[in-house]
Amino acid sequence: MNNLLVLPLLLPLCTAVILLFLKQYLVIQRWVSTVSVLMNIAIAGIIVMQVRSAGIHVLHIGGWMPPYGIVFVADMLSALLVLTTSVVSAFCLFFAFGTIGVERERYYFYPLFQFLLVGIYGSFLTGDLFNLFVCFEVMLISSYALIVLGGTRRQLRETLKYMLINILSSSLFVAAVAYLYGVVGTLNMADLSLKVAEAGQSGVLNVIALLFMIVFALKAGLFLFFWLPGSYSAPPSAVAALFAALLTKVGIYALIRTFTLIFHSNPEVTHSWLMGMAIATMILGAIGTVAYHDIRQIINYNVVVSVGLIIMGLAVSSEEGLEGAVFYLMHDMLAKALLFLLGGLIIQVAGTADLRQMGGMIRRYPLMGAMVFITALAIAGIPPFSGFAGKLLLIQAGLREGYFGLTAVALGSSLIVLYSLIRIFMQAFWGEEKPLQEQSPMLNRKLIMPSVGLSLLVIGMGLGSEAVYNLVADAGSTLILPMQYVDAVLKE
Amino acid sequence: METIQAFGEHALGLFILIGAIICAISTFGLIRLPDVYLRSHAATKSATLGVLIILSGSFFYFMFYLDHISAKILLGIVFVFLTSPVAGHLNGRAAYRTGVPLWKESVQDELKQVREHIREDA
Amino acid sequence: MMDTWLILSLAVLSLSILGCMYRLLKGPSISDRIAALDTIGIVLLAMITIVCAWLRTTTYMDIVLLIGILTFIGTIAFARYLERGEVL
Amino acid sequence: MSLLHMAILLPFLYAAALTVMRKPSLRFHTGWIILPIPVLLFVYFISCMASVQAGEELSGSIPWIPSLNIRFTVFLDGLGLLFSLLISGIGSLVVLYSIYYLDRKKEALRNFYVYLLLFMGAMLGVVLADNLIILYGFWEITSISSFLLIAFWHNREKSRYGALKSMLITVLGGLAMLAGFVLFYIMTGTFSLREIINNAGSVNDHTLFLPALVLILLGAFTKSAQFPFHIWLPDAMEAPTPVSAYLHSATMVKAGLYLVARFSPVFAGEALWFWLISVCGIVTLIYGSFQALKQTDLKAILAFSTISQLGLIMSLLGLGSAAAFYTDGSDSVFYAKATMAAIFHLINHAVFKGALFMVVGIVDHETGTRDIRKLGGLLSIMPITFTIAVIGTFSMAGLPPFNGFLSKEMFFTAVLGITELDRFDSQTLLRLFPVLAWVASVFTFGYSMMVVFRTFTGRPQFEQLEKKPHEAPIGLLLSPVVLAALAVVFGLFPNLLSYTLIEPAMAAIHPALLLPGDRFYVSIHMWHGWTPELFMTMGVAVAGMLIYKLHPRLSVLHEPLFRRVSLNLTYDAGIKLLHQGSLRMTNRYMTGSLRHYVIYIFVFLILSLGWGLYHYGAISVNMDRFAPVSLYEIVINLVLILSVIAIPFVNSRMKAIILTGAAGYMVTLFFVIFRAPDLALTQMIVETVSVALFLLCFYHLPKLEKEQTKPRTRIVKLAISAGVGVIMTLVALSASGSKLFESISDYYLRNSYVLAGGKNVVNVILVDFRGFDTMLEIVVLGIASLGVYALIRLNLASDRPEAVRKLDFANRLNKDRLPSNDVILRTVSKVAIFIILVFAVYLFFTGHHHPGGGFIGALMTAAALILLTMAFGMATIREVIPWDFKRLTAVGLLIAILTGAGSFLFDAPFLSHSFGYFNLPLLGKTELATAVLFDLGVYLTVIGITMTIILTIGRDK
Amino acid sequence: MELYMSMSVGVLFMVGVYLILSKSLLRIILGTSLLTHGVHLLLLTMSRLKTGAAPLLGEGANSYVDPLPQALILTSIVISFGVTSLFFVLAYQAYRKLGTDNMDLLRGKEDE
Amino acid sequence: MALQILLNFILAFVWMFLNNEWSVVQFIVGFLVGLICLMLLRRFWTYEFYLYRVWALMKLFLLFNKELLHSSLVVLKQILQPKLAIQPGIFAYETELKSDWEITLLACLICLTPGTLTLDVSDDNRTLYIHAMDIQDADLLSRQIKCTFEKAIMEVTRT
Repeated sequence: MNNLLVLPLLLPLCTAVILLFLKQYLVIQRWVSTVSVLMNIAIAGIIVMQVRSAGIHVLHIGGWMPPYGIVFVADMLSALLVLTTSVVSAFCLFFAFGTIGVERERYYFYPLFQFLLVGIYGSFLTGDLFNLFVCFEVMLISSYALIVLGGTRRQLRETLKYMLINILSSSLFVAAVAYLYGVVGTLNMADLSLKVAEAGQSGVLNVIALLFMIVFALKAGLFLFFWLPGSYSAPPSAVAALFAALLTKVGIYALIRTFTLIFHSNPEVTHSWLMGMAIATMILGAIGTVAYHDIRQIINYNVVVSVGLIIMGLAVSSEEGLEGAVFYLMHDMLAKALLFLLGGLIIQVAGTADLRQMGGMIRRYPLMGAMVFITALAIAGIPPFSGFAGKLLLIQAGLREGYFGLTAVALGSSLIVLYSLIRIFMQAFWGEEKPLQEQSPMLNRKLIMPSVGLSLLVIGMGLGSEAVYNLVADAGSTLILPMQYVDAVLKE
Repeated sequence: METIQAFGEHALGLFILIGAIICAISTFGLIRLPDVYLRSHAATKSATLGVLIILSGSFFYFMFYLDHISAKILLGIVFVFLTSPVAGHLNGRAAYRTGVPLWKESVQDELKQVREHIREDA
Repeated sequence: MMDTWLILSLAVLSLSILGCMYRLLKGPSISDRIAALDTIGIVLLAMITIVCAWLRTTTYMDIVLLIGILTFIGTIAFARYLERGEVL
Repeated sequence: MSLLHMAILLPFLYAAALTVMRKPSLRFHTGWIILPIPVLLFVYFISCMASVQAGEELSGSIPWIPSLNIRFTVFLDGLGLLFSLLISGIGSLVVLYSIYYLDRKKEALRNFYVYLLLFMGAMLGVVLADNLIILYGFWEITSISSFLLIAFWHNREKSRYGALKSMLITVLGGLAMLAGFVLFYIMTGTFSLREIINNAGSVNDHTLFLPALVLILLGAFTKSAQFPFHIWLPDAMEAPTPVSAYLHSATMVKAGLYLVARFSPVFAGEALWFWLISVCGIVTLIYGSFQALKQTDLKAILAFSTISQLGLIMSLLGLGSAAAFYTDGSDSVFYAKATMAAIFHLINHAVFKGALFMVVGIVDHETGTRDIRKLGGLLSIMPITFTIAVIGTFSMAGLPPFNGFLSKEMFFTAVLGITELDRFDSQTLLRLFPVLAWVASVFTFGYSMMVVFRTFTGRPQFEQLEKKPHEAPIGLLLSPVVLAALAVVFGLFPNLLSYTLIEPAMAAIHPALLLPGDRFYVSIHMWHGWTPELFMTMGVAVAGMLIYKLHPRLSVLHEPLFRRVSLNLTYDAGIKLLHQGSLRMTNRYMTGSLRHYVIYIFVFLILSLGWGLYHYGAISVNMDRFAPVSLYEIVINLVLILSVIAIPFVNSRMKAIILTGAAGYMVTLFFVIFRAPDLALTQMIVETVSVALFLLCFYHLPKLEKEQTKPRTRIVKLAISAGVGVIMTLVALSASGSKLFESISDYYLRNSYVLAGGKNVVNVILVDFRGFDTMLEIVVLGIASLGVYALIRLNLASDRPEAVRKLDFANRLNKDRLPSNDVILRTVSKVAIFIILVFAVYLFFTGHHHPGGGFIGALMTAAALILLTMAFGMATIREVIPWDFKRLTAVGLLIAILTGAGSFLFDAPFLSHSFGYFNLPLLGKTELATAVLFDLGVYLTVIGITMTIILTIGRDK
Repeated sequence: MELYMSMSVGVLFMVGVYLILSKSLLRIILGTSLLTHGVHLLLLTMSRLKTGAAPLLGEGANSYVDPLPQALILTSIVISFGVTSLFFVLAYQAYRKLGTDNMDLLRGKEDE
Repeated sequence: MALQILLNFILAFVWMFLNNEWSVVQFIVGFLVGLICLMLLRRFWTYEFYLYRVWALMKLFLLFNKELLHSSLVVLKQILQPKLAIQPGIFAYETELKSDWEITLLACLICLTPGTLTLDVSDDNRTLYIHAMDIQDADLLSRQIKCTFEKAIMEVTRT
């Protein structure tokens, strides 16, 4: 019993509700939100430390023993993701202060923001399959509201698609839960793991596993990512950053969780399918990154590529691969948030998202240019930035297990990713100043500081890879041996 | 006593069945009658009658054979009484106002003139 | 014994729902459909009552009342919408 | 942290300091602050010379990611020292040169020096690193800093082009190299270079060995601009000349050579290694020298010259690796001389090419052009420059007494020697080496002459120049003078280098040839007697002069080698293809059309699940335990199916919505049949409220029009939807046919009254066993209501197109908006509302034991309020209930959360409920459960939400 | 019964998908609601049908049907109610602003 | 009238008070006692004893049931006849009823009786427009309604 586990979710929930009462008091809203996200970082930190020292933590919500009640479980993977989420969300929030605009603030931006976090934390922490669905829904519905908040035409149009696709995938999710419940009659993930293993994951269970794969692939943007580029380019950049950093990651987390804990005994599903999808995702994503001149599109497809890369680790599913996936996942949350914040800043100062109409911004915004450059390197996995260790682990795993084609695609996609991001840098920051840029406003500190903070984190995470890796290694060793998780949850 | 009980059951069953049949007939009316107003007669009222019979049959069945006085059925009856005419009325009016024509063999339409009159005033 | 009667009634009622369905699909006017839907609701109410009697339980009695209320509200909403193009 | 670490990190730290520092003043040149760094480093490395010569290895290690065997380990041996001296030495000269070359007022000097320092540090890192990953990291940083430096004048399109090209190619190589390194790690379990070298030979039979070899060579070749990866180097000449001199001739491009040399101990003896390197090198040599002849831009000539010289050194390294084929000492040493030549020429090339670049820089600086067609006759004006140029070019051409002569002789020796190699059957191929080498040398001679004589002699044509030429200032001349002097000194006294640098470097490349304590004997002489090499050189001079003289008339030299196909064109076309092809391809499937996306998803679903069903033989319909069917159920089924199937065919939205409503009713009926009273209640009420909402929103939606679709589309749609239906059915049947375990629900049935005090198990599950779901579920609703509110109220851009106004539904529909008398509705509603309200409260309270509960109760309450609104209008409800329903939502949520969090006080898990039986006045024995409080929260929230949504929409007119 | 229910579920899915593949937003919305119905019936079908009385302990029956799927369906109904209402309003607002309900015209390539 | 009912309730409570026993049985007994008292002193009130109204209501209810049954059968017969021998139409019906309650009641009763359907009410609440299934003689129908329902309603509502 450890009520600490529910706090990451409860705190934003309470905050959101309190913010509802403070509709007109924007300044107070900001302060309350700030305090809340900072507290959440602290809580997440404590959880990580506790998991590190005492292993997997379990909370039986309502005091009901699993598999009958809902449990919250924090193994290292969950704890790390919660920590990263709390950090990223804080920066996105700070960025939102400067960019989101009074109108959106007045129409419940901050409560919706906190609600989104509720869903995300819940998804990371829950140990119950149906509760995962519910948490997904909390997350999704807040994302719908956030994506459309403001109601511009582009937002409306893209939200329609985003929402419909997600409604579909939610329906399929419930259908998958239904099938699984029909066969094994339980919902607790640890219990499911036991029972699926006992049944030998044969016959219809594999089909159900495939259905789960489709559902989560849709959420994660793995292969079925069609909805992603459009919808992530609709909302304001603080929201887009939050989405890019967190939403697809929840899908990835769910894939990792399901396929390491529940359906891990049939490599035909876990390896072949996931690998094929990962390869396709990386290739299509990489192609997408160079196809457009719209900054938003470029960075959106970058999200897609990284999804493929992370799932590569899951597909290889050796301990090294999983470690790589987790490491890269954490890095990607930070780096994608940073990338989107910077993208937002560029668009804001350039007055356009079209790269062809930008140029010469390095003269006025050298710091921003440097950060874009560093981000590009970090995302491409150039040492000593944060992306490197994860990518190295993934490549090692791929090569060690003999998946040469997969690894080649991963490396190739890194190159293309680097190219696409450097292209942003070159076209926006180098060259002659375009008329649009000559009158662009100076950035105040409020806008630039969140990006600076995230950049420092990206560098710090790279330099401090050892410390991060130690935690990630814990996560990897738990993932590769699902019995640890099962024992921790089901022990009396 | 037993025979009375058995007879009672049969009677109630028959009663309910009659209700059901009335419902069915009125549905038949719903299919057969030529315009919306006439169908409305069948739908809103005959069906109501059938349902009332069924409900009261069930009520008595519960009362006599299961020793349960179901206030909810009573309440249900009251509510159906209360609401179904209103529903019929509003639906008919809506039909009329959206210009659903009367059956061609209708003989009289006093509302039409009035409404035209009002329209001219307005 | 009673059950025979009840199931017979259920069958008859389900047939009458089928009839309503015909009207529902055929129309021709929207009011026809609304009326049909209303009738379906009422028949449903009757059916559930019979199911209650058949299963010898009062569990579903709430539903009876609820359907009564809701078909009423639904029909009103439809009718008002039809008449004015708005509900509230 | 050793001094070596300091040496590597010093430039980085300095660069960081420079970035953070306030803008340096314009009064003196920033370069003066930078200059001490390379000088200091040079001095340090010189001081290390003695110990390296003595065979000691300086090393140090800092853990970076020790768990992954990544340590920042550095060591200094002969090879490393040689490169370090080059880097720091030439670095010093280049910085000095740049101080005079770059204008302190016009240029962004700070950026320049930051990049340069980055490069310097990274380059030192490359050559000193022991850990392969560290090496890789620095390797990439050199690529990146080179990118930044090439595009230093980023306003120029060509600079950016060249920068990007160089980065793409070198990073590509770097990634390949990384893969190779990782393969090594997999084979050996270590990233340490020295460990790998010490265990050389242990993994030669590993299947990954050759792939690793190829991948690492890919890295080396791209970096060293070997054919066909050389294309980036000529474009990189857009960089400021100091950069070209430093990066693109003296140091960075040599990193590939370093890598090859470094890995020689591991790979030498592998035939593939020998062939790849030597052939690639010799091809590059001849190709580069030939291309150089065709250039008219001085810098381009030097660029191709660099390519060819790099090829020369590369091939020498390859030839040197032949030594490993022999175990016999004398044979080995014979071939190892090629390695010696490679090292020597590497130094020489750095010296003379550095000087030549600086000369070209001076010419460019003073005349404003580098085009040899415009230049000529500068001899009289720039005598010192001319002298340097002569020394440089003659050295390059291989004329005595300059250092280039010596290394060229050694090169000839090596290529002649290789013909005697008898390990392969391809003697003819080996015989080609001397021929190619000679031809390439002729070309080299030719362009060397062009560089110096076209520029400095001949008819002056100053009128074509942008500026009036002068002799360069002394500062600009200082560095090239030093280099030219070195060229002479090394030519005359080559043995200055033999023991200090070449021999330790050879020891590093060929450790296997040495016994412990042994050393190579390196002696270089100008005069060997009348050897074949000397005759070859003479031949070169004669033929070269001929080419130089005939140059203007040889048309083959003025036209592109191949008009249609060239590597550059391939690159450009590749990039173009990348962009256009990707755009076309991406646009092809990313149509933005929702329908397409949905089709993708479902096709994937059908294929994967269908495959799964087929492949795993999962279709097993086992109907033994299925529930019995009775007739009326089939009829209901039929009704459901009918109403559902009819929906696509209708052409009015009312029909469609009514049919959907009917389907909903049927679902409700199923819930009743399957003993789920709560579900039936909820479904019914949700259905109704949804319909109401639908109607509210219909206000604006246009009429349903018949879908104008082609028959083919329709068939596709039909096929996909049928596929989904069939698959879902099959999976459902298989799943319900193969129940493997008993469900956990028995527990709930047994315990819900005992442990949770409720008789309605479903409700108890909802508010207690799985209360958390419920809490989040009302959160979902709350968010939805906020979303609806914001969506309707917040319109940042009020852009409502004209078209909609015309379509305004109400006007179309209701032609006569006559007042209507709602007396009947109102009067009945007065009663009905209260009945409904009481019923709602009843449902709420009874929920724990009977069907009902907070959610249903709340929706009923909302239904009553909706009825009120419909009958009496919006104004009435605002008067009657003057609350803000959003607040009500918040209050409800707060109650639910606090109920859950209340368990914190008792140190119980979140959402723990308790219940007890109390004797209350009037009510008697009553059960009080916190779950009811929780349910109250649900109740309030749901009322708030429903009313918020409905009123928000309703008011939006 | 499971057989027939599964078939009904299949039909619900089929028509739902068919509608979602339409151009008109309205049909799409209807399609999603059918899909939701299908999912709920599926969930119900997946527990054994008609194995006992409704899970109300006050009734004193010998056996009860599986209550857990019912609870899940309830949650799911409520959630999809929330989502659907937001979707309705979104559609409504989108139509007002974008002037069309034809999803084929809302691809979003031409402007911005 | 409302005062009478309220008083009756109060009396029932007083009865329970006196007996100091709070149960349904006592309440009913008290209510009856109060009712009897009220009935005995009914002339004391300026207006009628409310039980008469209740009685009138009952009569209305019975009348209605009779009409419902009767006309339902008529409609059913019409439906089941092989050939539709009806002449439907809309006629205006002037009512003397005034208050909302009365009119609503009347309209509902008309609606509930098969064969007739209140289509609309004029704004001044005076005229009901009724759709009838068989309208051979509109006046006859009007008179029927007037004699049956309207009279019965008046008996309930008017003193």
